[in-house]
Amino acid sequence: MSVLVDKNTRLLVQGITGHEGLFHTTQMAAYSDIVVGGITPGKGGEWVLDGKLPVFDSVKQAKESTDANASIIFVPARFAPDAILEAADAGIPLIICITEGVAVQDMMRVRSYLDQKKVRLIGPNCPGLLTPGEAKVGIIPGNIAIPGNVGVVSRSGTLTYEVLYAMKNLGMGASTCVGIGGDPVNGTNFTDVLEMFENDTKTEKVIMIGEIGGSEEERAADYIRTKMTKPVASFIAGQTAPPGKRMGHAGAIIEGGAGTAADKIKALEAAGVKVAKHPEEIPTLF
Amino acid sequence: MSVLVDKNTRLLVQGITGHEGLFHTTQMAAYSDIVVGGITPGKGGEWVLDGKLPVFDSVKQAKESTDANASIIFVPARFAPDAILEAADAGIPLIICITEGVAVQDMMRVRSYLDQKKVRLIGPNCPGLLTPGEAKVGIIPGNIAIPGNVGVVSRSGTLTYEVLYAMKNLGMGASTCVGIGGDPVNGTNFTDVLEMFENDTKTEKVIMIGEIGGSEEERAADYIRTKMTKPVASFIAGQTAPPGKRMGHAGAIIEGGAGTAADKIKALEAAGVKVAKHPEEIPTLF
Amino acid sequence: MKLHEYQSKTIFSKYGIPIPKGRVAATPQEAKQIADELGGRVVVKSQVLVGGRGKAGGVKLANNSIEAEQLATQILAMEIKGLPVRKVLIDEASAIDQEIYFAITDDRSAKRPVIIASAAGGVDIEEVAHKNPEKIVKVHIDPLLGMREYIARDVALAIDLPREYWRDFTKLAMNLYEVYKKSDASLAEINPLVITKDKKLVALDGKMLIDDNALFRQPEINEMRDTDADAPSEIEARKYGLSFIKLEGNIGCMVNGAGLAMTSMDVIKLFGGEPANFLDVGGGASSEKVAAAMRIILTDPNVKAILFNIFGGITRCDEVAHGILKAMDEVKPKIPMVVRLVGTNAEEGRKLLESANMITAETLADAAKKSVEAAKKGK
Amino acid sequence: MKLHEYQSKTIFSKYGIPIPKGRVAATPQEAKQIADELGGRVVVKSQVLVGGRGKAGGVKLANNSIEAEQLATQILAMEIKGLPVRKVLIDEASAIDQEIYFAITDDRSAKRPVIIASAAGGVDIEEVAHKNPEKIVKVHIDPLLGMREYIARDVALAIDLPREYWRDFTKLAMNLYEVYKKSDASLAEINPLVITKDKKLVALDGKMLIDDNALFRQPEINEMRDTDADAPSEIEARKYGLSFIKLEGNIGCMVNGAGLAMTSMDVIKLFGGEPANFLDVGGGASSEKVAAAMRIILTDPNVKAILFNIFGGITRCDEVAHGILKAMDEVKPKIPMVVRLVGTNAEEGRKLLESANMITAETLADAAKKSVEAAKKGK
Repeated sequence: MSVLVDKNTRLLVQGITGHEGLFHTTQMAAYSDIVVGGITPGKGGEWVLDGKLPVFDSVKQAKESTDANASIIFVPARFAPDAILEAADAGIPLIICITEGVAVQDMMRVRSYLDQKKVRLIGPNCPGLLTPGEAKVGIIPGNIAIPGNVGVVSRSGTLTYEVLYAMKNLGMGASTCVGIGGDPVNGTNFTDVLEMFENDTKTEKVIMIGEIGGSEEERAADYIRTKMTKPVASFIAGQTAPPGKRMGHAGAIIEGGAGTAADKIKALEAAGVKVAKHPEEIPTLF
Repeated sequence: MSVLVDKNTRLLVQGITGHEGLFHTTQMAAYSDIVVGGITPGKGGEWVLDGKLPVFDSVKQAKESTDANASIIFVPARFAPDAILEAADAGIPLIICITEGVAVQDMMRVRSYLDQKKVRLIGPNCPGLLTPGEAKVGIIPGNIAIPGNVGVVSRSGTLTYEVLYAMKNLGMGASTCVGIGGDPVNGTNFTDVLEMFENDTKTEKVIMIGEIGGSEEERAADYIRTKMTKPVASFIAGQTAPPGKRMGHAGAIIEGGAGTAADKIKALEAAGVKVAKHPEEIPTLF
Repeated sequence: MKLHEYQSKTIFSKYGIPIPKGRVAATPQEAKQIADELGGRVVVKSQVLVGGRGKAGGVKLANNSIEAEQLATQILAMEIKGLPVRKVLIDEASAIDQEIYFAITDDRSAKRPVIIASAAGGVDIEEVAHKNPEKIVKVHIDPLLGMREYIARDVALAIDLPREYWRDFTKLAMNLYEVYKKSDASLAEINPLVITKDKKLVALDGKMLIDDNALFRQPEINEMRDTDADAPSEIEARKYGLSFIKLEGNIGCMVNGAGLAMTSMDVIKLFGGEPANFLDVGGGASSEKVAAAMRIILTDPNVKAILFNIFGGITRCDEVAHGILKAMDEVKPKIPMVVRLVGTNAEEGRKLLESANMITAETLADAAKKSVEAAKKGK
Repeated sequence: MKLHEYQSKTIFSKYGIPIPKGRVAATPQEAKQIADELGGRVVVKSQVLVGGRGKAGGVKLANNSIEAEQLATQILAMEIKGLPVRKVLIDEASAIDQEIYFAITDDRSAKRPVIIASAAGGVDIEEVAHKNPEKIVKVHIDPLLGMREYIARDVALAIDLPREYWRDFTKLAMNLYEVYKKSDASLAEINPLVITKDKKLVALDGKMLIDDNALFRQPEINEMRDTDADAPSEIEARKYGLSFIKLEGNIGCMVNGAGLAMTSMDVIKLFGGEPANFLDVGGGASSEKVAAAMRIILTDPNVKAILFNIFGGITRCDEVAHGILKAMDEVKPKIPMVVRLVGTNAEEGRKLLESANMITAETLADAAKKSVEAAKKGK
């Protein structure tokens, strides 16, 4: 077992004929045999990857033809909210939105709609999922991680790669790595994933990679303190970020002293979590 | 036990200071001691019924003060959708909307919102509920029914009174009478209530009063056939209504031959339901 | 409330849905002038609030403005299913490649809006729906989320719309949903939605029904009401907020509640009578309303007896009795009247009516029987 | 994106929210003229995109137009928190009975909009929030359902708003939600919302933040951008879609991903260095973007070394290497550069950079250490 994706995942790619979509479809398909098709409205009937993957006009049509159980989104930001809704309406139970730059109010509406359905959204603005050796669903480079028993969850993209890479260099493998994305309004938060890891037989330890802004890390600390039995190690990015400055799309705004790295680290340490000084140190903390 | 309302109901009245609201509050309070207060925005702090019932400005405030568990709505049609939403947002689990003439698209939006919450809406355009001897929640005259073991559910208002009155004249009592209302988009349908009666220990037999239009009676027949163990008797109004004519606010439109009285009677009889020729005959069918 | 084709299409156009060039005319001369403006080749379309105009000869093609004038003369003299034609729409003629059916309406069972579409649009759509239901596509819309482009694409796919029209179709579907929502329509229908030979999507015909309960916030649409199709008694009834439908029998009915009103008709028939009308005085009827209802019933010369069946709830029997007395005072009816009052304030009501010379009944069956007998005597 | 007070209030007014009469002026002469038009007694308000204007002396009351001119002269010469005042808003002075705080903003935790209100509005609202959090009312809004009148009434009740203002307040709350929604605001704030002595509700001040990700559908608001508050390098960065913030240190950073960029800064500090900037080249950065990023970093004369930390994912290391080479070709930098490429196409990237004279590193810690050393030597 692993979390969310494995070798039985049947993945659709929304925006499969686009520049990014096609590049990462190639990478995902090369990693393992989970991609079953893609969607680009107006290009239904075409094929990509040398005729190996069919393109459909709509998610509904693609789902009916391929019996897909997950969909990953690579469309431009202004089309991403509808892409998520389309996948949800087509009955896809797991949606991963890689796209960054989605408008916040759009995501609030999408989130309110998804909350009514049995749909799990990962992202947007996230690197996706990686269950090493089984399924690469997203843009995490496949060769930087090896199979193992450590669950990894992160708000960041490339910072996650650092940690996976450091783990691999120490011979430490991951059960599943989940990039939940850095946007303020997203589909899945730390606590959701910690709960999955707690219940996953293949996961024995957990690494959580947070950053300044918001209060998800504090809530996760609460969950770890009260519910988790497995050991957790962590790193919080932005420990030296000047207050009041906006550090990019991650929505990392320090508002009125809340959400600082110091606050988060304090909450995590109080929950028994070991917090690293730099990302390459994390795997050594268990 | 009975269904939905009993002597433990703590009822609010939305629109309590209006003409209809005040009249029926008086009637409900005279029947039993279940009304705990009412709401008219702008009149908070006043009292009605000779200082016995407090008036609040909002449902939230009223709920906090009275610990109410139900609310009945007597406000004009254009304000009724928001009155329902207000009660739902205030955490009232049972909302009864008496108001008739609510716009259909408003009700579709309200219904879509309520579907996300654990809220039971009865109506709109309904006579409400009566658990004889315990609780009168609505406009069904209290003196036309006696306590008993027959559950009554109906789309109609005054036609329901006919049946309760005929039952009483035969010495037959009701467990609870539920008027679900005649509007095309409402909160609770026949099947919902049949299920409650099936599970209610006090109810031994059921009377279902339908009318032409829509297909709720057909669905109810399906439920009765496959799930119900208790005997059901029925009457369908509009057996002689000319096709294609709109018979008032009940939304009783006959569309393309569907929803005729003949269709409904056929479906019910196929489910083992005895269907009466006129309403006063129903109680004699068990 | 029903809208005429020309009214519906004006609304469509306001929301960016392409319609043919055209204007409405009340006289053949106007029709000719409009046809001249449009270049001569036009369609002359009767504007009546019933279906089946085409099959009744109410829609004709004119090759030039002289022909348009002649056809307008002819059509403006017609009656279609009993309704006089007062106006004709003169539309530029279109060269048509395909006729599509496309509508948004309330799905009462699903409690949400539904798109209904078919590649086989046109006058025979009802037959298609009956014989080839698989050719009809239905897709629901979440009323809080509204119409989305992918829903329109799913519909386009399902009706095999050629890909070159997807973009226009998507836009049109979004716009038709706005029409439906902003106008509080219970139906916004385009039949046919045509693909023209010069490769355009055009709403050739349009039909809208508006939710009467939402007219309070639709002042512009309320202004469009055409009462030509209604019997005068129905117009009068609407003025007082009464639900009234004239029928062919001889027993006038006044009942509170639509279900009970239909039931009263059923029971009259069960005992061998024929109701002269459906009349629901509504909940909480005032004496003014009741008096108006009685006047309306009595304008029908066929009526030989009246059955009053009032089961008080939100309606109070004493109010109803006041109304009856008031109307009797005004109209001084000569026909027998059967009255049955039960429920809220029934006692007070009965007392008020003691002075009037009325037949009373205890049960509904009894009341129906007595009114059938009274009507037979009245003949 | 931040809007000025006068811009926010113009938008408020467009949506029916009452604001004081007033206009913006860029010169003392204009200020005088506007004050004359408004009858003399006005408030002169500096328009700068930072908080605390009032406490800095940037908001002053003038009793007549001569005073207004003098105050405008004085304020237009000011710098507030390092920002020059280029414009002043001249508003009719109001006689105030009560100051209320009223705002709608994104609640990131709840994933929905939230109303924030307090009877204790005005300049000290942050202190109120800190010391008397019970005086702050928060009510969430379902983004699909939108604002409802009863929500506004609940807020009015919670802040003890006198009943006579409920109707106006409800309307204002509905309108402010429209402002928030239609403008894609992340904040629409009225502080203070005043009750005037002549018993009116007026938005005396206004502040709006707009979601940068939604500017593509807000062309009018995009036009309002005032870049006065931004460093030229930040403006240049925005042009290329780069997230860039100038800091005080001497090690330039170019990283892909905001989290990794912050982390790189953290690690530089951990090893005793000081980052000169935050720079996220974003996902899938092109060589043009990378070249622009490098040019921007090099415009800062404090920069003594650059750390490139690229972990390829959606970004490809070879693209980045191309960008670096391109920029080096143009700018010919003299300072040491530490480069670390890992992930997608890292091998290709490293090969491309072999010709350039760069310090390479394997781990992030190693890269940070080397750049700290390089910067020390560079001094």
